[in-house]
Amino acid sequence: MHLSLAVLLSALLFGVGVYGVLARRNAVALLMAVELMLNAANLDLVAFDAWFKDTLHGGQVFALFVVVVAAAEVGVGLAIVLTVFRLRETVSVDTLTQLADRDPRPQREHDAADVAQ
Amino acid sequence: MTHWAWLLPALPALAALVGLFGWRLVPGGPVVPAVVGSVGALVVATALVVAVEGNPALVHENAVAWTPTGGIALHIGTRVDGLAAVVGVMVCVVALLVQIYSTVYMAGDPRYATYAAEVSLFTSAMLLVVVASDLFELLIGWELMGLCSYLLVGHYWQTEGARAAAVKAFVTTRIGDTGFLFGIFALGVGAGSFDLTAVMDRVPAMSHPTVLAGALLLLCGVVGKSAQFPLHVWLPDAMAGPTPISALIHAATMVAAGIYVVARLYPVFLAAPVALTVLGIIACITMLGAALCALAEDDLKRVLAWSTVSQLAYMAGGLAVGGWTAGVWHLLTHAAFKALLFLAAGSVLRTVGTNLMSEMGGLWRHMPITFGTALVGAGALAGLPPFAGAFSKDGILSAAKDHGGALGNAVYVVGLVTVFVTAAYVTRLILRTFLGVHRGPVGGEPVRLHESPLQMTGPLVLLAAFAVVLGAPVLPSSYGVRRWFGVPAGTQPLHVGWAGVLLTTVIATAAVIGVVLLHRRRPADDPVAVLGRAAVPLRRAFWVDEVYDVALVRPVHALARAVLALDLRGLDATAVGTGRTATFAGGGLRRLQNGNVQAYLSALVAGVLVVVLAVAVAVAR
Amino acid sequence: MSVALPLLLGVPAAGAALLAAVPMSERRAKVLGVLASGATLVVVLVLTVGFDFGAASRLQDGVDVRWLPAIDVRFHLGVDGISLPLVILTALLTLLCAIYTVGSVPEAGRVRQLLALVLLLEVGVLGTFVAADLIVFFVFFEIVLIPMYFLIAAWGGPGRRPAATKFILFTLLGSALMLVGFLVIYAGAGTFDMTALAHAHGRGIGAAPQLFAFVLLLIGFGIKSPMWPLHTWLPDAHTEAPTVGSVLLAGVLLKMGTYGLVRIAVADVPDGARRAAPALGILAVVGVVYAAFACLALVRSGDLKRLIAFSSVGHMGFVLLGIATLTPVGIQGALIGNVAHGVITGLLFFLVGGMKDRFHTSEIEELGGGLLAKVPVLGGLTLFAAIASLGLPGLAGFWGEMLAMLGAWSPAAALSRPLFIVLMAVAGAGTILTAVYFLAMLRRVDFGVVTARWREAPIPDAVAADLVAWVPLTVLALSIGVWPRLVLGVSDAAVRGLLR
Amino acid sequence: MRLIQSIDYAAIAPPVALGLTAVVVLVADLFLPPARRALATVISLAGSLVALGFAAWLPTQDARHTLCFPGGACSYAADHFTAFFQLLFLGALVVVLLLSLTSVAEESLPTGEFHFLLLSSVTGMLVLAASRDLLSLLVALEVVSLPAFVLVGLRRGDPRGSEAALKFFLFSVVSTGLTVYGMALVYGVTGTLQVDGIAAALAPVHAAGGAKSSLAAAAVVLVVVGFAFKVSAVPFHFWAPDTYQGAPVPVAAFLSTASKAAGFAGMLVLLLEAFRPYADVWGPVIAVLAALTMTVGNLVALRQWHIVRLLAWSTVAQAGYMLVPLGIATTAGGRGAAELHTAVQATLAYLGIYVVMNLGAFACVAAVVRHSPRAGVEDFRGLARRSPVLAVCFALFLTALAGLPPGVAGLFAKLVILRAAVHGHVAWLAVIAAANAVIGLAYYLRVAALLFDLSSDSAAAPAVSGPLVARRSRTVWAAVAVTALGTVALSVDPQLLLHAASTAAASLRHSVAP
Repeated sequence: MHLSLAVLLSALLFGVGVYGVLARRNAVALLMAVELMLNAANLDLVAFDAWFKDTLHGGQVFALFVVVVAAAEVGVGLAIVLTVFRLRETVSVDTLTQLADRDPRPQREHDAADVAQ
Repeated sequence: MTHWAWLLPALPALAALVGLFGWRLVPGGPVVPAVVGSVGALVVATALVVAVEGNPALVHENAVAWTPTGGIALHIGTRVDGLAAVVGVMVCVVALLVQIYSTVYMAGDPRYATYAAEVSLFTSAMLLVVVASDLFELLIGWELMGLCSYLLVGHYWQTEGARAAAVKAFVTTRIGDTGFLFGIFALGVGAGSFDLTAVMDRVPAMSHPTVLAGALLLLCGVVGKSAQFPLHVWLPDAMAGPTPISALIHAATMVAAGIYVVARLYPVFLAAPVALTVLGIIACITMLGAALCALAEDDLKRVLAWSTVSQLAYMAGGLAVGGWTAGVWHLLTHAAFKALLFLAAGSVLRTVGTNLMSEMGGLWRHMPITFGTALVGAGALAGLPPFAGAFSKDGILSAAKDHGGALGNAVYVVGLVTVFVTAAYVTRLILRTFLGVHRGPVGGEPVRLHESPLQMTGPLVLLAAFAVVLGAPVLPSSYGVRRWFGVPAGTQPLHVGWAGVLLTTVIATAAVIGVVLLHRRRPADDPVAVLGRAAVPLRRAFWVDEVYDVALVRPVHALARAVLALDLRGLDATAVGTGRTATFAGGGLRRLQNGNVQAYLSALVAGVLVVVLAVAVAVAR
Repeated sequence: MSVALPLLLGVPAAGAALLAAVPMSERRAKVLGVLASGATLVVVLVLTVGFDFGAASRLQDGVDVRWLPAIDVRFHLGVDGISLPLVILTALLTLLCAIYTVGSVPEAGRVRQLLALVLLLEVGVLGTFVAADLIVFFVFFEIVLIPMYFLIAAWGGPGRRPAATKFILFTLLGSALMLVGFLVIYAGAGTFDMTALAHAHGRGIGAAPQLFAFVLLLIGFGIKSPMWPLHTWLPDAHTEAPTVGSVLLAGVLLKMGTYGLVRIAVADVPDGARRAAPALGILAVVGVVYAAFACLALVRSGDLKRLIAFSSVGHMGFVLLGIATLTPVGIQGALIGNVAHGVITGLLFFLVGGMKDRFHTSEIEELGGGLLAKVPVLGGLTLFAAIASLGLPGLAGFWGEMLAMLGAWSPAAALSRPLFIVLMAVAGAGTILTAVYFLAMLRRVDFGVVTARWREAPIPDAVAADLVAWVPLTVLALSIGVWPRLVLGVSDAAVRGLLR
Repeated sequence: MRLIQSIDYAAIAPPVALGLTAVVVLVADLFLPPARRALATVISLAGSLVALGFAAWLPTQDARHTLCFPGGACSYAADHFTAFFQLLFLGALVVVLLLSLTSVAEESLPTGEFHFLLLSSVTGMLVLAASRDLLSLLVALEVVSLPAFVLVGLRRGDPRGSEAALKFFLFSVVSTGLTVYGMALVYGVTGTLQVDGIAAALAPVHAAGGAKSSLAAAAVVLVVVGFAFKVSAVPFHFWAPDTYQGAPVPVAAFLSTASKAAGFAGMLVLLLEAFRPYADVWGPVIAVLAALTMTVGNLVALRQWHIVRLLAWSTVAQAGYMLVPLGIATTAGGRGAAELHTAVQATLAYLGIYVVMNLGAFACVAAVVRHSPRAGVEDFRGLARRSPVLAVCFALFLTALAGLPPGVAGLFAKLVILRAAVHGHVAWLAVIAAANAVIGLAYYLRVAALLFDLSSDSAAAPAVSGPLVARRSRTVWAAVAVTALGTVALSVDPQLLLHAASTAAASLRHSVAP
């Protein structure tokens, strides 16, 4: 298999991942899209490693680490998504806009919100 | 003695200081420093005349280093020669008489102390101009006079007229003074020194454009100070000040300073004939124009003011045609008779309580001394022998005739015409003021007419004496000139011919007789009424004020409003607007922070994409 | 190493710290304020007495210690003939402000904090004048901002907030750009040391960087000076500032700009200065005329403080014109113009402050006329100050204007003489307009009849503290006017050294 | 080929010490009664100080390198550069620990977890600064980030906290994805993961130009994204304001200082060691980013009413200033070493000063407001009346951030970056930075002026004055005091820091010297 094939495939995969990140509303789907991006990189790494016949196998090792990192990220990510779901009962990211730049609410409303908590 | 010449301006200055701040400590009040200062200055001036007597062309200069400027260093000191000494005496005499006169005239004025101190300062400033050895030193005196005239003209600052006149006087002369300052630049930089002697010595070495520029620019100041056309407008208005001040301004200080400076720096002007021609033209216009204005004026003091303008033009004309001696001589005689006339006018005004001649008349009976002395002054002004003015004026006309050429002939002819007009308005003045019946203010209460006290009549008599004595033709023409004036080289020798005097006398007498005849025909009417509608431009002073108002004052104020508007709505608004724009931009950028994480991510990816593409393209290229 | 300069900065700093940190009665605070500023003036006088006037072009009483070798900055201070007059002026005006405060406290009260800020301001200004390293200069230049901001923002008039903000933002913009200019100089010359830079006279800096640096410095110092059209912060700041704020602003703060222009811009990047001088000259003269017109409009219906603020723009225009000529004469004019403006405009602001204290307004319309009749001393001093301010020969204001124009009559060889003669003529027209508006102001405020509103009101004339604060300035305006050697003699050698 | 590496434990002592402390705290927390929770802080502080001791001791030695590959390249370098950052991280950690004691108690954050996560993240930072290959950098970056996500969302039952965490997380992982992809491409172009090796391999690529060079340039940009995200450079900054606002104040303080510094550490290693041959490419990119970052940060900060958000935008702007020196114009081929050295020195010096003053500002906020989500700027009106010392300190920090006396430290910070920019021939950037200083001052001063607004209309104290006064924690005060003293010290004599920055920059340069 020629290197360029692998690289093209990886680029495609990465593009799909990016699209997924931008297009999907579900937080979990977003996580999956990110996984696609990382795996695109992995594909590249492994392909390059093979191409270079790297004696240190830097690419392969790197790919392994990326897998670990991805796992850790997903772990933390899912935990956060879970928290969000518990508090908001939704995992749709476009509804999460409580924190945004908007004009200050009147002080009284602040207090009301505070008391309500 | 000339080492002590600095005392000449210093003594009145000290008197001014004491009079302003310390008069409460002086037994006798503010009068004492005022009079003592003037007397002291007169003593010094007399001593100076004695010191330079016999060899008046020799310059006694005493200067000390004043200040470095980064370029040409300045010196301060005195420069005394015959001219300075004689003019110094003239100034001191008039100033002293004015101070004495004022003790009565201004008695009861709540601000007398300030007034007297300002008169002292005025005297001091003029004396500084007289003896200054450095152009900037001269300028200080020059401008200080502007200030004093401002303060004194505006002495009655409760009245709108006085306030306006004061500002007008200062600003108008200041316009000329700016040119004067630049003239000093031109000459001083050209000569490499601001010392008067050095400047005059180095005139031959300077390039002609420099000398011409210097002379013309200096003329601006002269025209302003000596109230020549087109900067004459302030002088008639300056009558809003107390009358003794008018005497001071018109005779000894301020207006005299302009003529004096031309005489003092005469070598500069001689080296720039164009400047002298300009001066001559200005003199011709002013001479006749002002005399015509005087003819139609009803206000006694304004008549005198116009006459001053006209007489100063005679001096300027004399200097323009090389009649240095005649010009200076006329300066002296004029100082005597004009001070006399103003003080006499003051005496009259104080009694009748009005300035308008139409409300006077028949005063000779009640004020014999005033009338008598005024008659002397009037004779001198009209150019009738044996009074001084006749001879000095003839000196100027003779010089013009001798000078010849277009300029000389113009000055001569206009001078002769003006003699006629002068005699006419002088006659009208005497007739309307002193003769006939007393008309009194229209609808006003009758006033008790009486002669003024000795402090006022004394100076009148003394000045009348001067107005006669100074005219002795032998005095300057042969003996006196050599003895007391240092005549600059290249000037017309003074030449007073009896033929000339006869001619002017005939012309003047004709005018006198003409006006008297007119008066006889209709004693109640103003003789000028015969001119009918032709008198209107004269009464309005040829609308010069109106022209200035339309051409200068209004545009300046309009521009001022525009500038302020520009500042608020233009520059400041731009600055504030920039701030607002920043805030607004901040508001706009803020909208991007809408809370939607996918929007954020899109921006991130877009950013990366742009940068990556840009970089990749840039590198590939 | 001399202790004079550390003391010079240390005394007011200590006074400020004491006032700021230790709670005390208002009376004590006033006394302490006067003592601290008085002690500073004493230090200055000692410094002056010890100053070698024969070597005024040399930096004296220097302090030169290692500070930040990592970025080539030394703590280098010193005075010479150019800075000494300004140092004296600063110390004097601060003392007078402290004395004035004894008599009249601004409505907002809190004298202790007010005086602390005034003293802190003094530290900054004095430091700026004695700094001999660009970065030290810059630090002191910036120290001034915050105290002045709070002086305006806390003790000012009704529109104080925007005015204070405008002041500080404008000035910071200027000083930030100025810093970039310094760094451009450094990039070329390799040193921040002002003596070395002045000595090098632009050597090592290319033509383009010189011009760039000069333009940056011109903007920086021009905002401070203020130079048209960067002046728009000034009228607002002055109008709103309390009296002492206005006095210090006009009296010493503006000087920092022109001083820097002479000391750094002209001396260190002479080539850039030569190329930018025509532009500077034009802006300066436009400022003169523009300010005069603005004042002329304001005198009809406007605020007296605002009018005087605009007149400052005009006066500083002459100072800038003097600098633009790049001649010793012009720069001498700039320096004496600086001092004279500090004295005279300081006095004017004191007087207007005095009016505001008494009449609670500085609107010309509301003041009416007849000040001279109602409060003769105040009115008389106003008359004097206005006359001095319009540049009457024989008073301090004249020399700056005259020398600036004299410099323009024969500008430096590299400059276009016709242009500068035109500038001179326009500036001359400016002096006429200046006379017009000052006289119009006097006519409306000083002279005339007291309006009905004030005729019966018991308005006190100047009190002792006022006179103690005002009379020295009057005397100084007169002394410098009669004997300009007081300033010019000190700076002469230094200025010649600068332009060598 | 020996794959078993010998490890210089002295070199890695700081991260090891801190990592161990993290574990100890976590374990100890399990056994500590709730009343003794404060002990976690004590342990953490002790561990931090030990690590700090190691980090301070290391630079007195010769530079150490460990985890080396055959051929001499090493993955871990304990040189002055590393030491500079490690001291910075640990110093910041100490202040954050002081700050967090009250927060942890009042906002009922889980003590053990909080400290564990915090220490873990800092451990990652300590490694990050020392990493000299892409793999270590990536892993260290993840160790920095992953605990931070959790820290942000640690406040239980707070929807804002979890929202902040999720945004932070998503932004981070996407950035990481881009970075990893970039790293893969770099590996593809150079065939190595070692920074030295990459530099050596990139030089001929750059010289040759063409498609490969374009690819390399793109890869460089992608790699930098992950770190640009950490430093919140525009347009990678969007997460910052939302996250800071949602997070507990001490965490926001941590993110805005230590975490940002970590981003710079990685960025500097990458740009100056690995991608040095491409300096003429990334220089202009960074310059544009710097200009954008400063301007956008400052402009938006003008329109903020929430104190933490305001500070958040201010940190964005500050990041822009720190990027300025790196935007220098260098010529291709690695010339301009002196300019680069000045640039790195400037960034480091600014970073050092920034960490102190920004921590101080956050400490003041922490001392005043209880709940970060609703801390209005207005709440600070008239603070000088209630607590003059705190007001003065806050004003000091604000003026320092603005770069104005009395906060002279900030002025020096601005000075060094402008100096580097001018020195590096990007005077235009210096002018933009100068203009930005003015915009910055506008909002810093707005807050500072509020503090001293004692006018009568402000006498009506803000609604939240009750809790404001009640909240007087000794540790928070200690944090304020430490940072205030630090700011004053840096104002009077920043030489020590400038010198350290210079040495650190020199050590970085040394390792890439051509």
